[in-house]
Amino acid sequence: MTPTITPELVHRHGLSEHEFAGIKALLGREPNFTELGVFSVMWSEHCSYKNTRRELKKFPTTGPRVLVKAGEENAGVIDIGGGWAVAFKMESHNHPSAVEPFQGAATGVGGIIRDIFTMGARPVFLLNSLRFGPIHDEGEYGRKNRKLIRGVVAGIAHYGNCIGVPTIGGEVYFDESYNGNPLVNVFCLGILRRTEIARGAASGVGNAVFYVGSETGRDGLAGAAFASRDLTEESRADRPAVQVGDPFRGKLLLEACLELLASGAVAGIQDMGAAGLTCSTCETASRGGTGVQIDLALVPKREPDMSPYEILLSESQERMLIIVQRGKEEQVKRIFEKWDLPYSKVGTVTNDGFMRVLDDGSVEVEIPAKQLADDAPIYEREAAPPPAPESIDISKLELLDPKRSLLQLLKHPSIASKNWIFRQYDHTVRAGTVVPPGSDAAVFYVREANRFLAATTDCNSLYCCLDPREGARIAVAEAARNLTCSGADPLAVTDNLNFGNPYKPENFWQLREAVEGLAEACRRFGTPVTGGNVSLYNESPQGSIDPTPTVGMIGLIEDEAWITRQYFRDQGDIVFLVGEVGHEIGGSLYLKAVHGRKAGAPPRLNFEKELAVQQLVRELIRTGIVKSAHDCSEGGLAVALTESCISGSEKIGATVGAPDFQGRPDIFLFNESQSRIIISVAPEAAAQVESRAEEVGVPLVRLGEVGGRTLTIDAGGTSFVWSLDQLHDPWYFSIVRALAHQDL
Amino acid sequence: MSTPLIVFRMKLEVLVMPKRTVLDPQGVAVRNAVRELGLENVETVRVGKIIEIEFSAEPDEKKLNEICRDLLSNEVIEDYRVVGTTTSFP
Amino acid sequence: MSTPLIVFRMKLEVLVMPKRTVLDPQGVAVRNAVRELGLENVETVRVGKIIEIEFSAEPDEKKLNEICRDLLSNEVIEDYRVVGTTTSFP
Amino acid sequence: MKIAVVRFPGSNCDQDCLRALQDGLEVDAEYLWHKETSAAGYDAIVLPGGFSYGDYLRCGAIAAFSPVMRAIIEAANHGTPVFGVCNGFQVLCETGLLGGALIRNRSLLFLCQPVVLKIENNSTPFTRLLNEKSLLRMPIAHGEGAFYADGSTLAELEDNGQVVFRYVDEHGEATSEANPNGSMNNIAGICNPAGNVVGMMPHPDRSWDRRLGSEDGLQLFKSLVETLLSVAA
Ligand SMILES: Nc1ncnc2c1ncn2[C@@H]1O[C@H](COP(=O)(O)OP(=O)(O)O)[C@@H](O)[C@H]1O
Ligand SMILES: [Mg+2]
Repeated sequence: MTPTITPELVHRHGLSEHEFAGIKALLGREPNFTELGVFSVMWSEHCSYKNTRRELKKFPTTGPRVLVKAGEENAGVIDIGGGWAVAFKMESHNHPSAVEPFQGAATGVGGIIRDIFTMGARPVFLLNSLRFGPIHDEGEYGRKNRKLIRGVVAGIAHYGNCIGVPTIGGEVYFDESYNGNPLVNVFCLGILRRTEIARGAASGVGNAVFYVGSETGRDGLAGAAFASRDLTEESRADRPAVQVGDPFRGKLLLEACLELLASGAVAGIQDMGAAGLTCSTCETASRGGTGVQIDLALVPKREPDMSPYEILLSESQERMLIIVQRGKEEQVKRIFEKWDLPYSKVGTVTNDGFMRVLDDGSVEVEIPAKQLADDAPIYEREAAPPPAPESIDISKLELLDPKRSLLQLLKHPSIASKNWIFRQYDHTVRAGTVVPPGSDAAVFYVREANRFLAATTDCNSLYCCLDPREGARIAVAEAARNLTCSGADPLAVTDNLNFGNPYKPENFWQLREAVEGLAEACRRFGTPVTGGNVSLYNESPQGSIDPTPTVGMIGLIEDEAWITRQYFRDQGDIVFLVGEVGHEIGGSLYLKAVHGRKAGAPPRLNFEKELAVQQLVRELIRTGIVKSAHDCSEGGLAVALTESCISGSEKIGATVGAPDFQGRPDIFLFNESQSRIIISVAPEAAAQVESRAEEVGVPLVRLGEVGGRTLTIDAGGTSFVWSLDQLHDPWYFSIVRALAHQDL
Repeated sequence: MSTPLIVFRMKLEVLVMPKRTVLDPQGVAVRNAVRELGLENVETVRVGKIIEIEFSAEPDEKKLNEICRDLLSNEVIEDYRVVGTTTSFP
Repeated sequence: MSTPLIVFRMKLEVLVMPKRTVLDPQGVAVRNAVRELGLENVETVRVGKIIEIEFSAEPDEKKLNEICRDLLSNEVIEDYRVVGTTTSFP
Repeated sequence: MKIAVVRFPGSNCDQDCLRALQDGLEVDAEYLWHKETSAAGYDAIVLPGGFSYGDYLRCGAIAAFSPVMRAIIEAANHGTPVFGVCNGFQVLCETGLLGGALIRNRSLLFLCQPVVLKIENNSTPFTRLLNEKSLLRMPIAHGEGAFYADGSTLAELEDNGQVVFRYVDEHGEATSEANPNGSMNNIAGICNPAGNVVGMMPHPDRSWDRRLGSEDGLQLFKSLVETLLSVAA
């Protein structure tokens, strides 16, 4: 029995009256139940970006290296020279991970990997950007958050490790605003020859349409619509059947598809991600300027008695749609059989522009594909700034013992070592990881292309909460700075916009501010945005999450000798701060973690200054004199220096200070002013650093010297001494200890 | 001769199985392997967990159920049952 | 009215348990967690597997036993038993 | 001379092993598909790491029954050198070519980290270029790598010198802290009584290239090639 279409049913499908009228006009009739389902997922926020598309247009998307632009295909493609290119993208799996952290995160990894090999690229590494509520708390949320982080990390490890793509970096932050609504953004990069980019178009009328991969079940029914709603207790109850990832099938599918693409038998290829069969059929038809006709009776199914609605909207994992060149069907079948994959010829490419779905011969769905895929209504939501954040009067800020404050900061899980997490990720498979997790950016040797790539993800959402535009600009700058510190030239960006419900004017305002901030910064750094993802409706019972426009950035290191790490290496080396001592304390982690205040204006970014600092550090690295480079971010100078001392395999101390500094020691130690990089060089190279900085007009502070078993910092006349062990213990074990004991 | 000490021992088994509606990739892989090895009549396989628990005193039933639901199984994707011991592993 | 098709279905469960002599870190972790959660009287926990198999025809017994011994369990570390189905998962 | 690198469904270090041989040593090596029923024509066989059959049921259990393994067992019994790395080691234990089993890491977590290994037996085809007691550095990456054997099997392995690699600290001591996963006697790798079949959990296939921070793994592949050359000579 198919339900009759009532206003109530339309509403439950998340479609407005206006949208429903549009559907009727488009079809020239009432849609049936299955068609209503098809529209509801394709016109959901998740698939259509109806509330954000206008904003996304603000990003710079072109550049000399861009081969496939944002929005054209499943992922953007960038030229890295020598005939090689990379496809990369970031995607979120926030809502599924909130409901079932292990499977939610695992299927997120599976999904982004499919997006990359759909482009014809072999996935070579993964990054992940995570946000959780606090994990050290005793209460209800503390327990929940610990369960979430254990599940998410295990899920990412499960999928990535099994499929054999190393997870070489990422970031994790903790803040109350993510209580119960974690963010799980995963990034994948793949390598391909620049002439062999695969397309997701249904080209060639008469070509066969093949379905390959796992059988379709009732999993994740209408997950795209689910992701386009607030996460509430009720939504947890009416959630779709959880999608379970099968990295083993994922691996077979990956190998089979790459073999297939190399065989020249494929006219078009598209993964079935959100909105499964629905999205892949209408999108390929739309891109090809063709139509697609399939028959659901031919679709491999896991469960009996599935309705057309269920089959079309299922989000079962590890499935692909493949358009096969005429005459090559047998060759394609042999490859599927070799890899033991279920497959079926489900339809053909047509010339009438329709997405037509038959149910054992009788027409069930008939919708113009292009309009369905591309003509969802576009909205401009109302935007209004939230109340300005509380300002900070430094003179009224209590001066606490800075010695203790640093230990407190090191113990804060946003700063503490993430070893508990990245040890669970296989980061050495594929024998290419040159700089593993634990330095500013990961560096990977892409053997196929004989190229060194650096990659990072960044976003300080505390800044974004206080000033989304500035926070977004800084996210881009910080990503570029991380790449610079590792010796790379920034190339391009993928982003993941994580925000709350866009119908709340302050959320939409935050989103717009952040997009404009990202766009401006990407222009200034010459790093086009080649793709990304939007995740809205991130709400916990206490309200919206802090705006989190995560930036994933990749860079190229031309010469192996330039690869640079963040930790000090040799006794006697001279430590410089490239940039100024700084003073800005608003939005700092010091204020939040030590004084319990999420307040003030975040630091201001000056592009000229930032570009000059990065330029100088890259240049110095290329002269071969830089032994370590580390950017100053959360926790300021003191935390950055600590990390340079203790994050390498051998700990080494330093004695530093800025003789000219006058003022409060906590400001000196913990301010988060931007455009600062700590480098170390051999004593004989110090003069060269000084004269070069002077020539290009970049401020430089000679901080001191590497060596000894303590970190000793002179902060405005007072000297503070920490033993290396004293620093190492809270930093290294904070997260390990929080998660060591199983709780509910 | 000393009299043997009588020790209270109660054994329970918690059986946890993936829900039928949820994909069980392990079950699929095992089914295929079992078929290859010559049992072609295998239709479906599901792989679950047994958690064998020995108590030295009768456990609190409410608590036990809570633990089964929240710790030993995952209600989003699994069903569980508690049975008195039916197997006799050494 | 059509007569219902009668389909042969036979369900077996293979229960696999780590040997008592083999360290079962998962069992220990679960025991500790269960104790912390308030069931202090837990003495030991072992975590094993249930493999639920449905056949569409009576399986060859010899073959079945072979598969249980060689594939479904590893005699170096595990014991197994085959039982007719005792649980009733949906 | 030709060396086979077996590909099971779910192998994911197949390429790393092949490259270690082809790029690291420039020897003739090629993939051997799991559905093949013969391993003839190969002078040595490498079973790579990964998640054969998704590691479902038990690591290596399903792969142990693949057609190619029947052929490899026969070749091994005739003296062909067989090298199992990580998942390959697990497969070898499951087939019974090697004793013992690999169970869940003591921490219950997957672990990816560098380790130090001590060579305990330098008479296998894979260790003959190394000095006994010399130390090698390479990564591990596994969730089920704790070596287990019952008392008599363990005693036999130790007495026969079948323990090839042990996890040790910087000073070569087999301490409990140096044991990453809870392996009995810190065992990281063993061989069969004849010495031609060797399995190890750590990854020489990820430490054959200077860029990866260690070239120690290359020594093992080099030893194999040396052995094969000396047999041929
Ligand atoms: N934040 C963003 N910035 C830039 N491009 C974006 C962003 N979000 C989505 N896009 C682009 O929009 C297109 C469609 O989104 P996509 O995530 O691919 O949908 P799907 O989930 O179906 O794969 C992609 O090309 C994607 O890169
Ligand atoms: Mg996509």
